[in-house]
Amino acid sequence: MMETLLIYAVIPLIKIAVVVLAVLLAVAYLTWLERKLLGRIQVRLGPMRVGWHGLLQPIAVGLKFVIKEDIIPARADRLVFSLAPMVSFIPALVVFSVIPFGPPDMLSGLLRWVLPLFLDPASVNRVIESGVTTGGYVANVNIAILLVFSVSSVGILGIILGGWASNSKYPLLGALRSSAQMVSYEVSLGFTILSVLLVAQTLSLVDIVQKQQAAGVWYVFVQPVAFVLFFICGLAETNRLPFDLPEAESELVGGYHTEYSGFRFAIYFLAEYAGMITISSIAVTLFWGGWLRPFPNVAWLGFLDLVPSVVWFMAKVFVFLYIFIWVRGTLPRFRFDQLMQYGWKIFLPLAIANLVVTAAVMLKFS
Amino acid sequence: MIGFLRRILLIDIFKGLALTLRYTYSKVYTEQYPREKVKLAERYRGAPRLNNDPETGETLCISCDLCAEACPEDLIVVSSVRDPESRKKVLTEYTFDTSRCLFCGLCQEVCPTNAIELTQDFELATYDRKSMLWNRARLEKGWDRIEGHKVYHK
Amino acid sequence: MDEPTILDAQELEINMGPQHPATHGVLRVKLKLDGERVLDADCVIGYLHRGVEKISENRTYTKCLPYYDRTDYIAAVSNALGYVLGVEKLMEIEVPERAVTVRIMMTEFNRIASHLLWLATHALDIGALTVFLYCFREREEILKLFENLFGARLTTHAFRIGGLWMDLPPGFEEAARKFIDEFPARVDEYEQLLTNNRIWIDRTKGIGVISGEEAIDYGLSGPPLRGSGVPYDLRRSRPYGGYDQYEFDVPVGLNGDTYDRYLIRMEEMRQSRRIIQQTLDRLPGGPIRGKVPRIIKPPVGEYYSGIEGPRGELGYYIVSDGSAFPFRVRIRPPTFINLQALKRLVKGHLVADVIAIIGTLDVVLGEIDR
Amino acid sequence: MSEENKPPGAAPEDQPEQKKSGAPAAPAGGGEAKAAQPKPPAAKKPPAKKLPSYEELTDDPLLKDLRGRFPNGIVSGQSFLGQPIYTTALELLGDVMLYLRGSEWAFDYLVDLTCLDYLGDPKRLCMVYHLYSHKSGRLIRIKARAAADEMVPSMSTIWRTADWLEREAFDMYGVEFSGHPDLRRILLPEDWVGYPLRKDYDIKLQDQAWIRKHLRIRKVPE
Repeated sequence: MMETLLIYAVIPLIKIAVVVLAVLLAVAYLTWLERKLLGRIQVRLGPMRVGWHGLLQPIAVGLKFVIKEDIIPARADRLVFSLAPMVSFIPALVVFSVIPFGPPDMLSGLLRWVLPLFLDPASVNRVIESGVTTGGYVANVNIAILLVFSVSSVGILGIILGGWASNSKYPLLGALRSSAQMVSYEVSLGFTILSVLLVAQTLSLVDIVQKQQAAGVWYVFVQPVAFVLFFICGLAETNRLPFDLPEAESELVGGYHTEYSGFRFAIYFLAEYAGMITISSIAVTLFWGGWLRPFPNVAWLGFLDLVPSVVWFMAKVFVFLYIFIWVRGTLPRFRFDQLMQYGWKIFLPLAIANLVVTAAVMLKFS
Repeated sequence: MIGFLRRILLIDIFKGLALTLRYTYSKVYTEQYPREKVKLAERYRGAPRLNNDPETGETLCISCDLCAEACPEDLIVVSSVRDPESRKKVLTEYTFDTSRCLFCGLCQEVCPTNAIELTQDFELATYDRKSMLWNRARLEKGWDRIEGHKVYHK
Repeated sequence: MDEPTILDAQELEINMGPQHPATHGVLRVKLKLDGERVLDADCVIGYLHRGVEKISENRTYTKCLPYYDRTDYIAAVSNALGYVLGVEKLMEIEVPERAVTVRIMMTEFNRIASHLLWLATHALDIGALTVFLYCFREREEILKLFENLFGARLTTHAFRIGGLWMDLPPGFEEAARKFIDEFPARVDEYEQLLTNNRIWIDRTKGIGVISGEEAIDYGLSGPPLRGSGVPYDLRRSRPYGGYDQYEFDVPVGLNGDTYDRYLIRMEEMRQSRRIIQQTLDRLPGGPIRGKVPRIIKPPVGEYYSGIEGPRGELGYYIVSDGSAFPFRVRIRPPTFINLQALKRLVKGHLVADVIAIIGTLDVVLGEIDR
Repeated sequence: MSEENKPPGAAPEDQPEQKKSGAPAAPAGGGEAKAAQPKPPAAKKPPAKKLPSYEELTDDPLLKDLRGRFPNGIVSGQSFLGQPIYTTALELLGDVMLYLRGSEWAFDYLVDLTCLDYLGDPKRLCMVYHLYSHKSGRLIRIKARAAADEMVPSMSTIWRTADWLEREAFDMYGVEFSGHPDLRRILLPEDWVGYPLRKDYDIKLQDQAWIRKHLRIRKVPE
């Protein structure tokens, strides 16, 4: 009984709590990183006043958001208006339930050390060998990719709902843009993921990483075109420059969140940054070997294993986030119709072609 | 063909990225203003001051009214009485309405004795309009030495 | 309804401004949209109207000057130049050679500063955040020069009738030389970020196209006119204030689109640098202020003094009735007239292009509303 | 401060006084003002320096052409500091302008359009147009006098530039333009009363009723 509770409730709940807190903290400091890095790109310093080099700035900003007045426009659809930020934010968190931060046996050492405090050795063994508890992830779902894909699409619904419920023109235009963007880029994104699936022949993210380990090569070298497309579509999915059309301050004032303030705005804000981390994590998992060290099957590089796998994962995600910010600091913004053109006329055909070629090659060698 | 390749391989976008990367790790241009004092030019036209003779401590103003004449906004009022003995004008009061000042410097330009001068103090924010009307005492003291005025840089 | 909407839906009418991040002040554009396509645009201006022309009629000729800093506050030095040249003509005042040279140098510095601000905001509107701050860095250097020479950064009150307020401060020439030595590399950097960037080209090429004839019909001047291929630059066409002695090129565009206007302004910055180089090389000594009567009372008469401001033809039509107050000072505002073409330029484009087109016209609301 | 407040108020009153003293305030003359040819103020002239003055255009091909074509239209042709000024009768202003734009003179660029107010004159408003030809590089000034209630032909069909410029002239001087497509105030609010750049509109004057209504300032300082 105790074991079952541990295996299916306590440990997963603890994991969820840890992941949620870690993600929220990461999001908070991602905003700090973005401000700092953009500052450095633009030969200025970024936040400097709250804490050492502005390290406490995210906390100050968060407090400010909570304290600020929460304004709901008089003619807005109150219910939808209040719930829309959540619709955007929760999917961004849900995705992290299936993202593998480490190998399936990542926590066994920790559990072996902690659990004997409560349990007899036999139960400890059973808990650890249940195959559910030790993984560096919340859950190993065998359709993880489908889950990621469908849940993250829900996030954009939050944007559309928020823009629509504001009953205001600029947010409405922002919402329209984002739905157009979703339609054009989700499709190409799906096809790039499909080509990875063809290579890996599994839908579980954990298995995909393990396949990469077995193959001894990260899939980015197998599927470079898919990766580039995935990255570009990922920028579009997260509404980042050069694809930040739904919010485009200089055109639509703030796009879908023009009418939002205070805490609700903060949630949108969190959702956007959580989305960045999600996309980076998926990219790392699918293409860059997840928690694996570089050259996973080169023996003499074994000393790299001294670094915990979770650190490898985070380092890779960090690189992606850095690139996200770097790109934002460099490129201008696309126009709405150009975005659609690129999406449908270039990225989608390329993604399909890539898929077809992959399929043909796989068929030939299987 | 080269153009096409440039376009496909996003060469120009990577050039831009290289530039921003280079700047990321170069020297920053920021001046941390409230923490550091800003270096202002000697000619900077900021808060007005009515100068005294450094030796005698008497005002340099000879009440000639030229500054009031020169001011486009008519914000200077010079009041004086004529000393019956020396037949000289003696300054009694001098008001300067900083709320309407253009900081054009025409007053200091016409001043024959360098009495009125626009100094390098620029932190002129106050909490009420009344305190933007400066009287003689205030003008002679100089803005940065007035009590209650917060100087933001240390 | 001018044109039927595509899906036979209702038109959307939105207010862009007066509080909008990309209208460069308090411009309000009433846009009629079909989806995101602009059917019609109507500008509402005047939010910043201070009646500078009326103020001028109630100030002496000398006292008018600080107010012109506040019309086009980005190009305060050019504004001052236009006015003092006009009054000097009316008064027949000889300006010493040194003052003339310094005036040209500072006006060209101002042109660079103004174009930098334009590029900064234009790029920011189109989403290139970083160019904004790079431009501001260089502009800051110019403003420091202004501060050293004029005593103020923005509302410079730069020139006086008959010459200058004060001579160049010590170290000024070296600082100016240092700036112009470094500047070309900086312009190259902006171009590296934008000129060949696919997104930038997509966003600006073919946007807001206006032919040369039409541009003349709309009375455009400055870069918007030259972008359409009309080589009209007052420094060349009707030289004033000693510009005929300097070598520089007047860049003109081919297509009259936003991209051409962008290229022209970039080239103008380089040309301005060239002029500054020449002024520094020949800077003569001598007095900085001519013989100016104590009270400026031009004879009865009138003079139109047009100069090439950074935004186009900036004219001062000064009418004197022989008294110490101008009878009338009419400011011919370049952006007021350029803005008129906005309605024509945005028709049929998308909302995002409206931003680019407002940016390319380089409007300054302080001048439009005066 | 009190003393310096005087000049602004005094300036508009200066105007009629100027006229009495003989110095022509309206040098370029309107309809009947042709007799009042501008005389240089000889009395005030300093001996050494020759002050600029209005000069009659004598050998000007444009003036000859215009005189030939519009015998009743051209009131005078002068120049001041080398800038030619042609004064036309208001009735023929539209025709003259159309000719200037369309003929081989090709004044295709309307540089500026503005108005002057000579208070006290029966034809108090003086329209001033600056024209430039991109072809020949000539800059000319056209003037036409109008009474306050007279309609001035709109130039907006000849140069598009004139659209807003005429709206501004209407806004500031109350000039009514006949044939203007959209004549409403441009800088001031639409329901403002009064024309601020007219000489009888004091600098401190404002539309009190408007301010009370829209800005809700109960006590407006006079």
